[in-house]
Amino acid sequence: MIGVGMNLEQFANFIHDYAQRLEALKDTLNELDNRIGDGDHGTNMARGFHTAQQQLQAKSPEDLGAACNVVAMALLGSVGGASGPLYGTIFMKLGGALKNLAQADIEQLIEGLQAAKTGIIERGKAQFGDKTMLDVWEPTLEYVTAHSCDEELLQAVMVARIAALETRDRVAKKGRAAYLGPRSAGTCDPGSVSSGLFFEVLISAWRGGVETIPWETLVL
Amino acid sequence: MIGVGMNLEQFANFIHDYAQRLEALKDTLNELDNRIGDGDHGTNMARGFHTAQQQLQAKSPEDLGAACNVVAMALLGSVGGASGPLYGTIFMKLGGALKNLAQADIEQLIEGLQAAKTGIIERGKAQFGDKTMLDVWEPTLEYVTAHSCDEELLQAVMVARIAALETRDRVAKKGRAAYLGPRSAGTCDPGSVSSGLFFEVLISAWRGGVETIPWETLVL
Amino acid sequence: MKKLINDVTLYVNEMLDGLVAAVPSLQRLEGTQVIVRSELSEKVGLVSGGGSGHEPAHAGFVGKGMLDGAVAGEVFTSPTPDQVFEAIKAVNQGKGVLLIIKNYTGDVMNFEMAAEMARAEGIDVEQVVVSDDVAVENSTYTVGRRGIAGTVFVHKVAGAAAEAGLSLQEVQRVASKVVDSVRSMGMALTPCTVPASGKPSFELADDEVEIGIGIHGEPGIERRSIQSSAETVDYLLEKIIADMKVSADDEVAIMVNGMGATPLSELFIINHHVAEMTKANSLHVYRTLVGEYMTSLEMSGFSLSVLKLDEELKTYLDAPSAAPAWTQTEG
Amino acid sequence: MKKLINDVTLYVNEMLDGLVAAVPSLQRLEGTQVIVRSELSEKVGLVSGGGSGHEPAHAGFVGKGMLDGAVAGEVFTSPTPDQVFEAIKAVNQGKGVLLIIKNYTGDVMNFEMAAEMARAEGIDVEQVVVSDDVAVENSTYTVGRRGIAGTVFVHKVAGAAAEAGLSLQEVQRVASKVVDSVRSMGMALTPCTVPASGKPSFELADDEVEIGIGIHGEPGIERRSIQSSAETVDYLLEKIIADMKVSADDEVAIMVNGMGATPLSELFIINHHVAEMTKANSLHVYRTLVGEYMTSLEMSGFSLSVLKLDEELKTYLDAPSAAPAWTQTEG
Ligand SMILES: Nc1ncnc2c1ncn2[C@@H]1O[C@H](COP(=O)(O)OP(=O)(O)O)[C@@H](O)[C@H]1O
Ligand SMILES: Nc1ncnc2c1ncn2[C@@H]1O[C@H](COP(=O)(O)OP(=O)(O)O)[C@@H](O)[C@H]1O
Ligand SMILES: [Mg+2]
Ligand SMILES: [Mg+2]
Ligand SMILES: [Mg+2]
Ligand SMILES: [Mg+2]
Repeated sequence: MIGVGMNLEQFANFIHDYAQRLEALKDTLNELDNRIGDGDHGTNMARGFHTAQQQLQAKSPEDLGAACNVVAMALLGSVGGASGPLYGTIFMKLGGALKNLAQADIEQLIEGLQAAKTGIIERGKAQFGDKTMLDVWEPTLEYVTAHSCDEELLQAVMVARIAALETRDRVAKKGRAAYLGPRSAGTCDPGSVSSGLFFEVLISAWRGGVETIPWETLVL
Repeated sequence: MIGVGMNLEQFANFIHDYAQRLEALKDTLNELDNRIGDGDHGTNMARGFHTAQQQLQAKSPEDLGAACNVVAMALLGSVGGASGPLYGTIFMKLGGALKNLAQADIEQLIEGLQAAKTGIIERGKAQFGDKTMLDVWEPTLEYVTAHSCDEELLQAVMVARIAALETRDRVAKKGRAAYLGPRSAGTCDPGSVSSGLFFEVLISAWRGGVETIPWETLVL
Repeated sequence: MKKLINDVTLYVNEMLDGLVAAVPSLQRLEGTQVIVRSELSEKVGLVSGGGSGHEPAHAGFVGKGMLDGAVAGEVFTSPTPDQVFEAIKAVNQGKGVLLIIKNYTGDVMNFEMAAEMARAEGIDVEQVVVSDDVAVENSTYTVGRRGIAGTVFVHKVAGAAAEAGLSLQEVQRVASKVVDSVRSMGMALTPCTVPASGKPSFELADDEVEIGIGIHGEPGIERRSIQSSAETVDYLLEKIIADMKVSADDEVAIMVNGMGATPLSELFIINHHVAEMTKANSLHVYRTLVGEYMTSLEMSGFSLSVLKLDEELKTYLDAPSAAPAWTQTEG
Repeated sequence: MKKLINDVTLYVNEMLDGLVAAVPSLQRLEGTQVIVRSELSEKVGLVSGGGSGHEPAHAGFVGKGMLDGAVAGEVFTSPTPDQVFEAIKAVNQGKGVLLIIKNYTGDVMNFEMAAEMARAEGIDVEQVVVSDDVAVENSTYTVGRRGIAGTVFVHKVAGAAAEAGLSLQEVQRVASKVVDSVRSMGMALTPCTVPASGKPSFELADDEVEIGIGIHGEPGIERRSIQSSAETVDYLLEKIIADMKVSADDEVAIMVNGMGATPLSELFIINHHVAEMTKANSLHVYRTLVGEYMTSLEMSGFSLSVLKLDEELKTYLDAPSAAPAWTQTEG
């Protein structure tokens, strides 16, 4: 199955599955955010992607770019907090790259994800190592860009997973956890975990065959 | 030792001992008041009689009437709550009966206590059985009036003790506990316990030989 | 006991000094626990008070258009007669003084003794006793109802009447009208801890609440499982309205009073349903107060008060007041 | 979780409706979580906001002389850009709009996106970002300090400046001056519980406190044993003053802000010592606010804010405001 990619249906499945997994992981993400932030990251993400999925169903957009925009607007309008503008930006940038496409091949997808990552940096001004979701996006995208053939792609999920878990020992430099200073070390960054899950579900929608990561037991 | 009575020194000892015993019983009285009132009866009484004792020492009044008035004013000025005016009235009435006396015999004392009881009723408008300190004053004075010879007097302590404990099962009709309705049953009335202690310490100052009542274990 | 205090015996003293340090329009009578207006007007004087622990009551309601003096007792303990007497003397401008007393044995006895002292010195003193709490049965065999948050309406209306220049008897008449027209009831999610005792006033399981509480940490008349905000409002409001002579199209004022630890957001959620239910009962809500007016230290819970209005009460309720704890919301 | 609520998903919605039901001078923009003044004046518009759970902030500071609009997010979650945009459009009177933002990544990003939307529609929008919390180290490597209770001083002063007819740039200048001149720090005795999560934001032993907390139930920078009220004040005040350029005889305004569950009596006890210590530091306290201004649901604790004043700031601080949560104490 060379030329793996994504069509509208797969994208809708991706959003649907991500929303469901977020709902299931809500308490865990809240608990992580409780320890080093304000305890709402799970609630925020679940609310946002529930809305996104509903809007996607209601509006049935005609191409991937439009679908991404529907998701972006849903997130911007329902999440708030730090994750709202950040995940909103991700889908806005992705939408720009996938404009008018009914189907995207892997290069197009990676290009879109690169634009999304740049968007995160522009919005949040974080660097790799600041204990934010960028700590997952940076290495995962680097890997995907270098290893975009099908078999290797599966490994990207493992890269994202490790990257999310590696945020545990870091001291936060950006976001709410940064106020804790050294006390922020010892807990995985909630946004990194939701981003790790993002890549898990995304790659599963791309090509299938991804084993479900037991985030709850790994991060708590 | 016929003709038992009380002189100024004995009165001062009475106030001193009562203040000390109240301080020791403070938490117990607070706990009783906590269950059916607002939890301050111990604090109120300890504060009041501590002040009374200090004022008595500072002013060294010349006769029993004046001494009672010093105590009354100290209580009125430092207790507040329901017990302030009530115990204040008790000593004001007692002072009226013992006016200009350096020493009082048992009849004079009983007369003074009768006046004090009438004062409680006038101020508080309670009846016997309303679960107030009157539930102790009423039977104890009745007993003392009928059995004022020395040996029998000792028994008055037992009457007061039983009277205080018998308030436990009553439903309060006056005072803060009355607001609880049926829920006020099951706890001894704190003011009745402080009045029971009053008679114990008073009679001990009169004639000695009174065994210390373990109020704490009896009422909790 | 987890509190931001220093010495429990200095609790009231430091609180009163901290209050007058913040509010220049108030002063503390030296050597007393009495707070009076820095500038008194020539009118009938108004004195209220009670135990401490109900802040902003009572000193927070001292100011032009409300009280002239407030007497603070120890925490949850009514003040002593000599203190009340000092307050009466300080605010008396020759036109007499009205005492606004909440119906508790201690408060009534101590204030009445003070009134006797004042009258003995030739000061004209009258009193009203507030008894708005419908949780407590009112019968000749009992002590009568407690006075709770509805008292603040008495302060406001009587204060405006006095400011308007009414005589002592007239101010007393207006105050009594408020007493007759206001009903309240409260509930608690948690107890509170009196500093001097250091122990919670009662114990509640995680799913239990006390209904019909007083304002001194006393247990209520009933312990129940916690219900939703709306169900709780229904329960209290029904008891309150059943006890009032209100009929369709009557105008009322509402007070949603926090007991100390309830977030203002929850009080607004409560008021959301109160507004719906008063509407459903065809009552016109003329004015609503939401906030902390008569608290029980750090107790979590609230009370509802409903005041039936007429034109006279509306006028006095609307009149401006400079008391720091009175919030004037523009109509 | 013991709360007087109905449906957690309706928390903010019911709160906002309950608020406007009580305060006739405020209205809710239909279909939004935006509260605006019922009557707007022709002047620079002022919009603030943030997550809910800080009541009376921010809607309680909407009124003549303070804010024109406040945007409420979910509990402790900054509002979304579209909501802020609605507020900007509603209060804009052609003279531009100033956004008063507390320094949190989320708040800054969401308000800035809204500003971009508004500018795209030709509305003049400026912003100030409040960062008064000295608990957090300020360096170029970090996100900078948090905005906490000192924000209320910015609302007040900027509001008065706008009411006085100043231009957008001038109002921004005055607001920035307050941002530069105000420092705060807070502490908690207990955590709070966000309704949607249902769990306490942290756990503390009976003798522990968190020092240097934010206003979202976040843990602070340090956990310590509980100390007396006075010792706690000393600790916070020292950090605050060390960070300010104040010298002897400077005039300051003080805010003793309750986090939600701290009895007002304790806040006054705190202020008693604050008054002593400012005096000992030769600072002149021009005005003191004691109460709940910027809360964290039912958290117990407080924050201290010190604002260094000059003649301009004094004038605007003194100007009257009709915002329901602003307490005007007569001088
Ligand atoms: N400046 C930033 N750049 C990138 N990601 C950030 C930044 N600030 C915060 N984040 C991410 O956002 C997450 C928190 O999101 P959330 O809890 O929903 O918002 P809030 O912090 O406003 O409560 C963090 O775990 C982190 O991964
Ligand atoms: N009307 C009354 N007549 C006689 N005694 C009363 C009356 N009301 C209350 N008491 C007594 O006062 C006691 C409570 O005193 P205390 O707790 O000090 O005052 P408060 O009730 O004001 O807190 C009760 O236990 C009761 O014995
Ligand atoms: Mg968060
Ligand atoms: Mg008591
Ligand atoms: Mg008491
Ligand atoms: Mg948040």
